[in-house]
Amino acid sequence: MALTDLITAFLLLGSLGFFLAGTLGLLRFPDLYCRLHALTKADNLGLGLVVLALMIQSDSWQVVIRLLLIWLLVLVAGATVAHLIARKAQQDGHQPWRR
Amino acid sequence: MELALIFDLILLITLIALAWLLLASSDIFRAVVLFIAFGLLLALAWVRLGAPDVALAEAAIGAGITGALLLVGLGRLGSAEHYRGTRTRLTFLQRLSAPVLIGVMIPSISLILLLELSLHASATPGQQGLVNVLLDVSGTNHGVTAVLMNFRAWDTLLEKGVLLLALISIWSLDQARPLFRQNDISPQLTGLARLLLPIMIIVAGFVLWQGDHAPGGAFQSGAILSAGILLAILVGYTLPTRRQGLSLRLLLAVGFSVFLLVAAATLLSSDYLLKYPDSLAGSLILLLELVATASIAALLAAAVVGGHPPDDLSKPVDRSSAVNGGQT
Amino acid sequence: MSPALLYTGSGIILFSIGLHALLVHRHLLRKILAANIMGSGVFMVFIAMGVHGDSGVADPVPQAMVLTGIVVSLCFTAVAIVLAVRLNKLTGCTTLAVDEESSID
Amino acid sequence: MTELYLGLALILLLTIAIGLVRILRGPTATDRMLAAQLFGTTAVAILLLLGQAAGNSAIWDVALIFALLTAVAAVTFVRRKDIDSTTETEEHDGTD
Amino acid sequence: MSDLILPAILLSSLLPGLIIFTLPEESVRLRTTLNLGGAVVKLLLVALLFFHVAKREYTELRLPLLPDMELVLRADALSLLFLILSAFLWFLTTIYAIGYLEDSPNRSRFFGFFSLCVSATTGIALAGDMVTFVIFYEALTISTYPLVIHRGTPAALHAGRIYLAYTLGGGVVLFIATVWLRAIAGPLDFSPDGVVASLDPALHGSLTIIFALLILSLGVKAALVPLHIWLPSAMIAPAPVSALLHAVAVVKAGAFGIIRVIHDIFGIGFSAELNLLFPLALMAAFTIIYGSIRALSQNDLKRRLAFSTVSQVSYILLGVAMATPLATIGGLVHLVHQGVMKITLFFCAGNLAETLGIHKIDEMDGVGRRMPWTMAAFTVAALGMIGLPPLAGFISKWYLGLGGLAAGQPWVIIVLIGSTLLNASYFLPVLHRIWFVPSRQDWPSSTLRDGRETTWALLIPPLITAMLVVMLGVLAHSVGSALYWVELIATREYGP
Amino acid sequence: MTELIVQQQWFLWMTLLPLGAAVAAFLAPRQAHWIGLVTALLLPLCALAAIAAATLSETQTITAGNWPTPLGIALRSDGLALVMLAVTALVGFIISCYALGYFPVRGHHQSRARYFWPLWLFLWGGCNALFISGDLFNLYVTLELVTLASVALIALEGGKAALAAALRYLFISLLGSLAYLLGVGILYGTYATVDIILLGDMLAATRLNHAAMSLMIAGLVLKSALFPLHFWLPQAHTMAPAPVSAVLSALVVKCAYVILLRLWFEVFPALDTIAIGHLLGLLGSIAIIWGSLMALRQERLKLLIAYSTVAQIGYLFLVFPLAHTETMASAWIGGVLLMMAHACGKAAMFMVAGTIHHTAGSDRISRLAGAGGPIGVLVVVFTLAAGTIIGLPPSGGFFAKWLFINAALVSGQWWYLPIILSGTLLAAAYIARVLGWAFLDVKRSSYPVIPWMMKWPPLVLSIIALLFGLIAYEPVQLALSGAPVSSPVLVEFGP
Repeated sequence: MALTDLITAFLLLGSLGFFLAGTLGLLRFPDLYCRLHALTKADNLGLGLVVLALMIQSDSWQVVIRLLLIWLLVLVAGATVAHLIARKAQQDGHQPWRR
Repeated sequence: MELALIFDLILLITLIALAWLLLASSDIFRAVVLFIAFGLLLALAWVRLGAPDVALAEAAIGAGITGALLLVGLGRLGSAEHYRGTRTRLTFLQRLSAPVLIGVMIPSISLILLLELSLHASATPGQQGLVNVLLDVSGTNHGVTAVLMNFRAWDTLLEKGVLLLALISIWSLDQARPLFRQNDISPQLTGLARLLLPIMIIVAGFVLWQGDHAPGGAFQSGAILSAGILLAILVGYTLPTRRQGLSLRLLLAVGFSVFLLVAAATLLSSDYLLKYPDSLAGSLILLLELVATASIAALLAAAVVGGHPPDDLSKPVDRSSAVNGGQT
Repeated sequence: MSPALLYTGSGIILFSIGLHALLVHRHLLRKILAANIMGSGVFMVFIAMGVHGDSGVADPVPQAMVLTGIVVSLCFTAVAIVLAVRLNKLTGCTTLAVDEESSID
Repeated sequence: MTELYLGLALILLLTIAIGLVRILRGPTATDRMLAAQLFGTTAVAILLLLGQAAGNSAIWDVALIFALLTAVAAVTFVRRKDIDSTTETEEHDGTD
Repeated sequence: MSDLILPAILLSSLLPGLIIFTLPEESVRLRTTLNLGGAVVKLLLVALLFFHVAKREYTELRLPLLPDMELVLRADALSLLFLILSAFLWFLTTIYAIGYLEDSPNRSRFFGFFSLCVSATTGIALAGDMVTFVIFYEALTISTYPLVIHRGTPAALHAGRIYLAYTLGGGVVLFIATVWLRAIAGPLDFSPDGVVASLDPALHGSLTIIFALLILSLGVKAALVPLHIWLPSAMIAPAPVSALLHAVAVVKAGAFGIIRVIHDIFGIGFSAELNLLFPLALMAAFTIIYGSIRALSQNDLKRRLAFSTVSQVSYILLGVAMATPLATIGGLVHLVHQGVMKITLFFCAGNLAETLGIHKIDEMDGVGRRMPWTMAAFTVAALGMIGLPPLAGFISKWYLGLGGLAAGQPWVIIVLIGSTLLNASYFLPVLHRIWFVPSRQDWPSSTLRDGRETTWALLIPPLITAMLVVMLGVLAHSVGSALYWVELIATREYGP
Repeated sequence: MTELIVQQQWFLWMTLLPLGAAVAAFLAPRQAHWIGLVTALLLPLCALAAIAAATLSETQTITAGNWPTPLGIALRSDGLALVMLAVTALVGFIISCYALGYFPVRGHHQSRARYFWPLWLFLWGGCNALFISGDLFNLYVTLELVTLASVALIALEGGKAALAAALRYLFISLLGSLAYLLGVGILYGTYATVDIILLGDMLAATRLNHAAMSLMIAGLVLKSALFPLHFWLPQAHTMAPAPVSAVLSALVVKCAYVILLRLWFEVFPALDTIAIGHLLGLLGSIAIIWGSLMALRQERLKLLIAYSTVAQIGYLFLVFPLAHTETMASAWIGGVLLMMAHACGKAAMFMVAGTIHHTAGSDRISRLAGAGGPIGVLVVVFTLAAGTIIGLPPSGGFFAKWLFINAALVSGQWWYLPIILSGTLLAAAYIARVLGWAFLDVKRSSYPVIPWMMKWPPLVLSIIALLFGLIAYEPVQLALSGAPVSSPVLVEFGP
């Protein structure tokens, strides 16, 4: 196995961790805001690692740009949507969870 | 390929479970969200089946248009989770539910068993070969596009007709109403739109261009564009609303019209419907795809808006409130 | 058990789940969803039965047909939703249980 | 490597399947929408992996479109009119 | 000779009818012109056709309907007999109806259907094969129904339902029988020898059933007992309609159909060979007696006449069923004679109802003095019905009797005598009332300027037909009479 | 001249023309009615030209783009397609004229008018495209085009009942077409073609093919509203505006049926269809009786007519059990003839009902009581048109029934006789009921003036309907050209 492959595998495993954490957060966190938090962070980082892993594998700049574009899009959209959702939740009168 | 098979298996089980759950769900909003998820997974299924064209379309529709359509519809239906006055007694059909289920499932299962038996017996080569042979003269380099825009262009023409017809139907039913609350558009949202819109346009162009030699094409591209238009409407961009009469209708109809004109021209010149001259095939297909993209984008967005634009012919109802929704 | 068969079978199951729901449920939006799922099932059968061998490349003809079919079913969905909204505006119901007798005279 | 990609895709798919519980449970519409949003991201990842495994860049286009468009549904959700906020807090549990 | 004369005869009443439908109620003159014009044109065309057929120049028109089926219009001697009768009596009835319905509503509708009805009758007369016959036969059913319910009273609607149920039921059976026969025997062109005689003997069973079905279904319109119920109840219709139903169109269509089936589809010889005719003769005889007996007890004039029709029409069938030349002559000539006599009676009954409001027989006391001309015509026709020499009815009965003897069925004579006695006993009391019982009522005096008993339009037609009753009897043996013509037919049918 | 006629593919123009006109009517709503009328005038001419061209040349099948058939879409101008094109052109023309009167260009209903024309032209183009299609998938697309236009047209009235009917119709047809499409998918998966002729040659009697056939037939049966799947039809056909009711009953129902005919006789002849045939025959028989009985019970004229459509659809389905080897031609032609006759008759009836509704203010049958004057004439027109429904000579319905009975007798299925006959009697009964009310002697006040466009077109059509049998020879001969049946129509059977 080449070094790139090793790095890729490593990155992918890392991303898996983030995704699992995100899902766990989605399921286990007590309220909307927490879930939102867990989710966006975990997800976008997870995806970022996947993108990174694939970028290493790629052999052309085009592919790299494409991958980056996808990641950036998800990042921006995800962040904004998370923000909007949170705001909407607030408007709708959801109280943040307190212990 | 064991892993792939397990992937398929889990994907399909999830899909089926999702379908069942969403249809059985008592909360209609939940059903809609589940349906959006269903669309996501379905796109994965298309990918797995080696049909990226379909996956692209499913992604564009499922993630964008259908979701918007259903959410807007749900919003307009009001707090639609309640069956008014019908909760008290089961209807005839509901009582029939179990027998119906059995009646549906048994034939289906036997059909699957039949497939099991026969698929092994007869494996036809499909038309892959024929399409590949004829690809050179089709004016495009991608099989699906060749089938859509040339070999079976008649279907596509009629399909464009269905699209336009759907819009006319929608317009005949209702007047457009605003899609959203008039108030507060957050700067983040506007920023998002500012960022996404140009990308959407570029991606749409890219998908359209790519359709010539790889998965992509007019419909997918148009769907992306329409999502862009929707986004623009949602963040409160008021596109020219006053003068939308003829120009809007022209935009909506241009895809189908040009297709019809090409059909008529080919019929006049060659006696065969939609037989493009060899030298012109490529450019004709490009032309058709371009206008189709424009129309599809407008049509899908208008379909989500739902309703005809306010105009002088119809009764002067809530013109003011229709401004932001009555356009595309 | 080949993947093609797996998908074909799932397509048929999706079709029948949708069919069942379309018949049994009364909420209009749910009926619309059911019809969409039925359609997805049909399209899946189309594509999956067009996969021959393990080349992973599907026959372009059914793909094109399915694209056409998707557009058509999208059109129906859009019209159905607008119809449902209109009906809801007039009756306040989200079902088809409009009294048959209360027809216009 | 292909196995790795596929394996990861498989696990991501499983996380989606498990994450469905959140859509089912809710409790609010916002929660559900949020979960759907997450699925979008996960699906993008899966698509990227599948595309890499199959060596088919067309699949990445699907991912690209997902990335672009999942936001639209969410924005529609946030911006749409008429939704009764009371219904969102209502708990409809279980399937019937 | 042009082939177009046959469709022209049909269209001469069909086109005016269709146009009349669309006319507004007020355009009386145009409607009358169309009505009379059509009737006159038809008479002229029929006369033209008559001379051709008399010279044995048959004309035929074939119009393909389906790949293996044709509409055949043909004029032979028998069709001309019926054609002349219907064309002539239509002419008179039209005049009468114009007078009768002077001020009533919905005249456009009435005359429209009236014309359709006559067109259908003409079609029946001209039908050259069984398919064509069935087509016009059913068309007749439907075009007479609106006439029966024309008055729109609940009673009329009720009668209409009965009428429709019977005739359409019969029509449906006729339809099946014809399709069946067509499937077995192929094209069913009317020919003097019949078309089914040459078929495989194994089919004789089916043929017997088909024959029975045909006779039964046609017997509905011909009012064979027990299929006659509709006829008396249909008396609710306006008098011109009754006249037309009874004398020309409906009952005659049934009788004419039976003649066609026996003579031109099965062939007389073959029918006799299958022993199909004797039951028919028995049925006819029974109907003759039964109708007369029922007529005795009717107080409503039109109902009495209706039962008389039930009885009289079966004379025709009796004659045909006897299957001898003389009996056939008797039957066929009665087709004409009964028509002329019965239409006279109905015209007169209509005059009584329209002018004096008389519907019942016991209101007729002394009415002869108030309406002498009408009642004279009535008397002539009634006596003709009884069979008083030398009136038309006598001729029919005479030949029937002779035919019965020739067929070796002397019981027919008894039937005839019995029927004659019954005829006499239900007509003579009426005549007695008319002329010899003093009037008990104050009739409304004539509103007409010259003190006529009623309008010309109502008076002329019965007078003409009454005259005909006399002439058909007295001049029976002269060239051009009905008897002469019928003898011609019989000779052609049975050979010289 | 002859060359001009032969060289043009008129039957293809007949699909492009209305579709183009639909777009034009959409683009120029103020001129929509003129566009509609001109198209309606041109289409019958095109139909004549198409027929002339077909009789002059042999080629009946071309493919779109001239691509070879497994790939290209076969478009056919065979007999069935041509007669359906022609009947649609005729009925469509009359309905268009009527619609001009029904949807006034000015007044408060004008927005309905402006959407009626594009929708109706779309529907017309869809029907035409459907009739000429020789490709199972293309048939699906055309069918959906027709369905969607129908849905919108039903909803055009805008009331809640109309909307509910439209929505129900939409779901039903969606269900039907998806079932059909699933069958198509299975066939394509097995044979890699959706061309009718190729499939007809290749199809073997496997169980999978039977399953596909059942699915397709079930879907189409649903769309053509055979008992007990007819429940959506009366409401849908009644709630629509009168010209739309006419279109739906006369043409739209026939679309699915035409596909069924093509499937049964051209795609599946190799399959074992006896049991399904008997099932369809049984359902058809029940439909005849049930539909007629329901029609007899209706209080409203349009509902009565709609239920009569249910019954007439029942007759159409008798074709399948009756089409044995020797009676195939008889049954097939009977079906085609009945389709044509019913199209004319039913369209006229619905138009008259619409005019009566307009004039009397209601289509309750009891409102017809004593209907003299203008309504009296309308009732007469109604009766003339109904002649073909009852099966009175010389209407087309009469000869269709003749052929059915002939087929039943020859194939030894005598039990269809009482069905056909009682259907006839019941039809007469419900028509007579209408007539009875109209003849009822009650004095009525005066009625508003009837626009002449609402009076004359139905009259013309009803006369055509009544006399259709007399002119049926040419259409039937035409239908036989290239038909899947060829034996003599009226076979004679021995002992």
